[in-house]
Amino acid sequence: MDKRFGEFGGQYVPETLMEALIEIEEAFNKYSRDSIFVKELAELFDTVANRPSKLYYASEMTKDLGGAKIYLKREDLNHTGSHKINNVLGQMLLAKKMGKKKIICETGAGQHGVATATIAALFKMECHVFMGKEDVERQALNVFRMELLGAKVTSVDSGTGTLKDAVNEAFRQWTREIEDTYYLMGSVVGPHPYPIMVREFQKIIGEEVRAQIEKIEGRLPDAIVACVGGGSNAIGIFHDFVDDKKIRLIGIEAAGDGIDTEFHAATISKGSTGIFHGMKSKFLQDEYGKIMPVYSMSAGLDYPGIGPEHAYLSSIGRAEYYPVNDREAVEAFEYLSKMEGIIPAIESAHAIYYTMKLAREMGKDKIIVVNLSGRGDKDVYQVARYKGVDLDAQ
Amino acid sequence: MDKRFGEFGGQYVPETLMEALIEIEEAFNKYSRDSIFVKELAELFDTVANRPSKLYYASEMTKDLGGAKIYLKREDLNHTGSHKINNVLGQMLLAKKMGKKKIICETGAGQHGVATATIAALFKMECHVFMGKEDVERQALNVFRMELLGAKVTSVDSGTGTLKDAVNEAFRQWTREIEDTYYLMGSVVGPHPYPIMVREFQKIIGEEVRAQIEKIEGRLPDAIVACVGGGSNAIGIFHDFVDDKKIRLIGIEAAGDGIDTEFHAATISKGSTGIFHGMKSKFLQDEYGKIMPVYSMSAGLDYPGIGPEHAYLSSIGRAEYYPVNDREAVEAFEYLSKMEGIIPAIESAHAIYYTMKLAREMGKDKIIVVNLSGRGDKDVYQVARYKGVDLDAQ
Amino acid sequence: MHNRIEKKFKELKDNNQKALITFLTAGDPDIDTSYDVVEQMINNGIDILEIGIPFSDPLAEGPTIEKASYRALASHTTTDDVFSLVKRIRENYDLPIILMLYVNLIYKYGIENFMKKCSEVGVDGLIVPDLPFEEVEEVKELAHDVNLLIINLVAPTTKSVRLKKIINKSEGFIYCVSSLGVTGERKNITTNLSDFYDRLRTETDLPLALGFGLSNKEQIDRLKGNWDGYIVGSAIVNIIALYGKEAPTHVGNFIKSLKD
Amino acid sequence: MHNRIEKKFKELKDNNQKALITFLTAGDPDIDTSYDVVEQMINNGIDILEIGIPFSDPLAEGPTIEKASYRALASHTTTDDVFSLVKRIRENYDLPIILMLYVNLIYKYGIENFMKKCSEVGVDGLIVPDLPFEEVEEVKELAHDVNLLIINLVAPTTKSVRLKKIINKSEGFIYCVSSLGVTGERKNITTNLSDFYDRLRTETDLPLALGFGLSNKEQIDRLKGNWDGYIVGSAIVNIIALYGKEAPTHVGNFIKSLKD
Ligand SMILES: Cc1ncc(COP(=O)(O)O)c(C=O)c1O
Ligand SMILES: Cc1ncc(COP(=O)(O)O)c(C=O)c1O
Repeated sequence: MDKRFGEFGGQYVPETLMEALIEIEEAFNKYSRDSIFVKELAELFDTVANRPSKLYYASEMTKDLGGAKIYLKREDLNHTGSHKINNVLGQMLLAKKMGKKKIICETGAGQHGVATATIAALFKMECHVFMGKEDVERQALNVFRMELLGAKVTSVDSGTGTLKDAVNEAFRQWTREIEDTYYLMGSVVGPHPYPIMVREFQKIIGEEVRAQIEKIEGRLPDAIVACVGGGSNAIGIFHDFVDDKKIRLIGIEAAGDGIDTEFHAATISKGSTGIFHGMKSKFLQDEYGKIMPVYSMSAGLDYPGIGPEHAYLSSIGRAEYYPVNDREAVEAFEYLSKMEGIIPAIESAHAIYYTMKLAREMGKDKIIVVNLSGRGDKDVYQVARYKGVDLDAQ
Repeated sequence: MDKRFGEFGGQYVPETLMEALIEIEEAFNKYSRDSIFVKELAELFDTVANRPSKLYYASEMTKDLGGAKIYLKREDLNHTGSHKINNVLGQMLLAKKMGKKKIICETGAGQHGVATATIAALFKMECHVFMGKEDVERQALNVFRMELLGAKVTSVDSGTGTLKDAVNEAFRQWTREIEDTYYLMGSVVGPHPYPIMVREFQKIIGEEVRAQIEKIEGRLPDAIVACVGGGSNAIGIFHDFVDDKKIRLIGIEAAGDGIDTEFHAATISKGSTGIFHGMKSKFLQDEYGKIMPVYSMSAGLDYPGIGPEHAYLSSIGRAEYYPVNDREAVEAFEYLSKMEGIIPAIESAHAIYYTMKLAREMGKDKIIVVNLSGRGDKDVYQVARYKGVDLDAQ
Repeated sequence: MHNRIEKKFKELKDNNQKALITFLTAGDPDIDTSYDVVEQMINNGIDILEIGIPFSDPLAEGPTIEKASYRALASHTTTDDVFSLVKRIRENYDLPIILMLYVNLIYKYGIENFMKKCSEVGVDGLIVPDLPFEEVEEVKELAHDVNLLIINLVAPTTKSVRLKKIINKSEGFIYCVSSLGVTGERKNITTNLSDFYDRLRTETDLPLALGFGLSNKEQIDRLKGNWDGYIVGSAIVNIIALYGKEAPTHVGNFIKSLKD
Repeated sequence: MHNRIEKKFKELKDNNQKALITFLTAGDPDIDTSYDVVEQMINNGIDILEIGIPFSDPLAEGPTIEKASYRALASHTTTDDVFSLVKRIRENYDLPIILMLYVNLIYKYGIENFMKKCSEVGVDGLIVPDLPFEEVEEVKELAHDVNLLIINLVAPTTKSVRLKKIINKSEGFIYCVSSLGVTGERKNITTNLSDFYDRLRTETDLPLALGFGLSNKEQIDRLKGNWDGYIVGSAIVNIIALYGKEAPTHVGNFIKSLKD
């Protein structure tokens, strides 16, 4: 299997982890071609993940914006409330086939942690989740969900106390118990084979979109929009369309307070090539290669890197990446809630905001599909706080 | 249309409301037979509610309990997270056809309020939700969800500050603006035609179960279990099976601290016939007919009455009703989370608990279907508090 | 014939007078005070007395009477206590007495029992806000057995077809709801009351009494022209809420101001 | 030939001695203190010096060295500051100097530039914990251009097939990770170290240095028998954390205790 997307990707990890990665790669190679595995996974997608997720015509939004027709891919209606479950089912099934009994993972918004804890409970695996201290605070609901599901949640207060530090700590823990533990990476990041493997488990999103939009509209969309943290929901919906060159593939990064401030997480817009977390990709870093603290109100996008395949798609011009800031994301969060009665994850709200702009610019004969990667229940407290509402006082 | 189920039901409301009820009844009669309405509703069930909901084989639970096969009807995976959306779509479509522009409703757990606010947003209706003060506190997440969706939420502190008081206040408000407002009742309670109408919009649950279980098992289940607040999710799953006399229909009431204490909401177990909230049914009341304060940690079951059709099904022995207390519900809440990776609504957890007992008593050749009426994200704070975990300190 | 209510309206009509019907919640703040309030009302010239039995969930009431209900329940007032109150009043006074109560209180007492008790203590009529015309029969039959009237309500929203039916079956007088909403004082009554009156009058010769929201003499004077009676409730309950055990003389003064 | 590292190991072997390799994070708590610590180490007889360049995300380190990294960054230590430090040491001492750093620091500096700079200031080798054998080529070629060695790591988990490959391409010495996990002191090392040593020794004649978790003389004495060198890191960093600017003499004493 090719370890790289152009120059990006690779396997930059401590020696202690190398054999484990090789073992995973071999297992993935074997099982992803194994018809029983493929069938079992398809069944889990159906019965556990609640797939296929609907492709929803956002008629009110479309009418209100007056431009392109907007469809929402409803990953928010998956079990546990986001696209993360697809990848978790794939990797957990693999881990089980590999005979592993313990799972560790990192989580940002907590959606990956919840999905992992959920499937670990179902598969009777021990589960240990690492989450940045700051994220533990802003996503308290998800922390207790994980604990309820039987997972151990470790709050990571080193570094900036966010997603990247959770990854660091999860890697550290993995080296300590490498022999019986599977690291279940939550996005298309990290060393090979994760970026490819996670993509393979997420590409169902785009495959479903193709069938659904063909059925509803009799044709493919003109643009596909998704938010990008590590990039798994974006790759998931892009992948099946990469060869349909006429379709614009658009990834939206978190601009936090704005890309002209120090407080953002807009990796493609403002980053440069580097090597971190096991991969060569784009990162927000200083002139010496120190990884920069990043900021977004969205815990799931608050990451200084991006999956190597996105770095590649960007470098060859196949996909475009734009920043959307906190204020705009909150605006879209409220807009979609009031317009369609759908509360999006604050991560997904970034993609919604860009779609609002894009739809207005495109003709009524055009079609945009947005990946609604998750639901926003986990974010209402934080948005309330952002807007100055004190919920505890209510 | 018959206003009664045996002696139960009727239309006991102030004169100010009578014409409105008649108008609703007429509209319901007309539209429920109108093929366009039926088609539009079916489409909304599909595109908005995310129907059909899956029938999930709880293999881990079945294995662990060692008795009957357990299936969960996954209403928790509906948009907005519970069965309430079915009824809301039906009534909101009706209200729209009737030319109404304003919706009011009561809510207990907040799930009905969230569903109503959601569809009001989509349908561009003004929405006003009444919620008991105590429920506002224990379901804070849902309060902000409703507000985000553009609804006005009024906290009701009269009486016991729970669901019944929210109903009182919603009725009062309705009389003030009866001419342009539609009261969207959240369960199979209240004056005719609500109990029938809500049942008709919820019976899709049982209809789907019939088709699904026939397909999976080639036969009908032996028992169907659902929690009962007002009784809409229970009637929804029971209705299609009422004539299949061999199938046990089991409703689970909230026993709060226990039915031998003063703090419970077990209407059938401990109540008597009375007339309240527009209907003749069973109520928890004192010797003079004063409605008793009730208690359950579950806001959605914390109601001193029950839908008249349940009172009837109980009186003729067609359905059985049993109490499950707070402690047991919390046990089931945690059990299902850890066993299947599904966090149930605390309401639904009551039905799960009874199923755990029932499954053990039934042979492996038997089948139980439980209505998983909602998801438990809204309840994790409260369960944490119940268990003595201080989430704010985390 | 004849029930005291019917006699009273005939008598007033003969003298070209309007009926002043006043309301209080029994047991607010306690039963003895209620008795004293009633005496003050009677001594200051009310024509008909309406006594509310407290209920846990008075959903047709605005906050004023709702709170009175809670206060009366807090002093443990039961339906039987209200019967005792009526009995004590009846021992001394002959004016018509109407009970206002929610249907569950009747139902749970046993409808027949309830009517027998009403008759024993001297109740003349019942107003049951959550017992609309469509559901009234069962109760009405047993009420008639003991010469008790059930007073129907009509509202501005009541449409002609039903209005006719209700009026045809009405007795004693018709309780005409002045405007939409629950009980309580209102600054402005927005219903076109003279149209409302005309609609009713073309259908019936029964006395028409106006209620909901009447709070002072000027308001009543303005409306007086047409209606055969007016019902004052929340305004009195407010005085009781304000003065508690000291309320009787204040209520007396208020009634006097209405009569002047 | 020959690089200082190779020469040092040959010299020690000839004298039947083991290499004492010691680590510190440059700039912890500041660059001047680091220089003084280094002098104390050298004056007390260390054989090889390993200097860590601070990094924002030292994911192969345990909390001890991780915090040292943060302290060094807090005093604004950059890669160029570390080069200056090496230069200053080299002006006075000739022992082998190895830089320990994360690959991104090399990559972002520009690999070729970085190597040139190393050579200018007198660095002899690099340890890059997140640059495994599979990814090392690109860096290694440019390192060799300036006679710089890249030290490979092997772990107890490293399987035979890869072990052979790694060893075949190793140079200078092999950094043998004593047990699973990140850097840091360990009470017990659970790996069967003599098996580990034997596995390695059958494959190569290169010097084998043991690292990760060595914290005191007894521990080192117990292991001394086989290995050609031992690397002490966290134990020193802990002293620096404790004494800050006063650390140099304390570190000196500690090194002396190891040598006694
Ligand atoms: C709902 C949701 N969307 C998007 C993301 C970002 O991750 P990715 O870019 O891998 O899809 C997250 C991460 O937590 C998430 O929870
Ligand atoms: C998830 C859930 N289940 C059950 C109920 C109880 O209502 P019903 O008995 O009408 O289904 C509620 C009410 O809020 C609910 O939210």
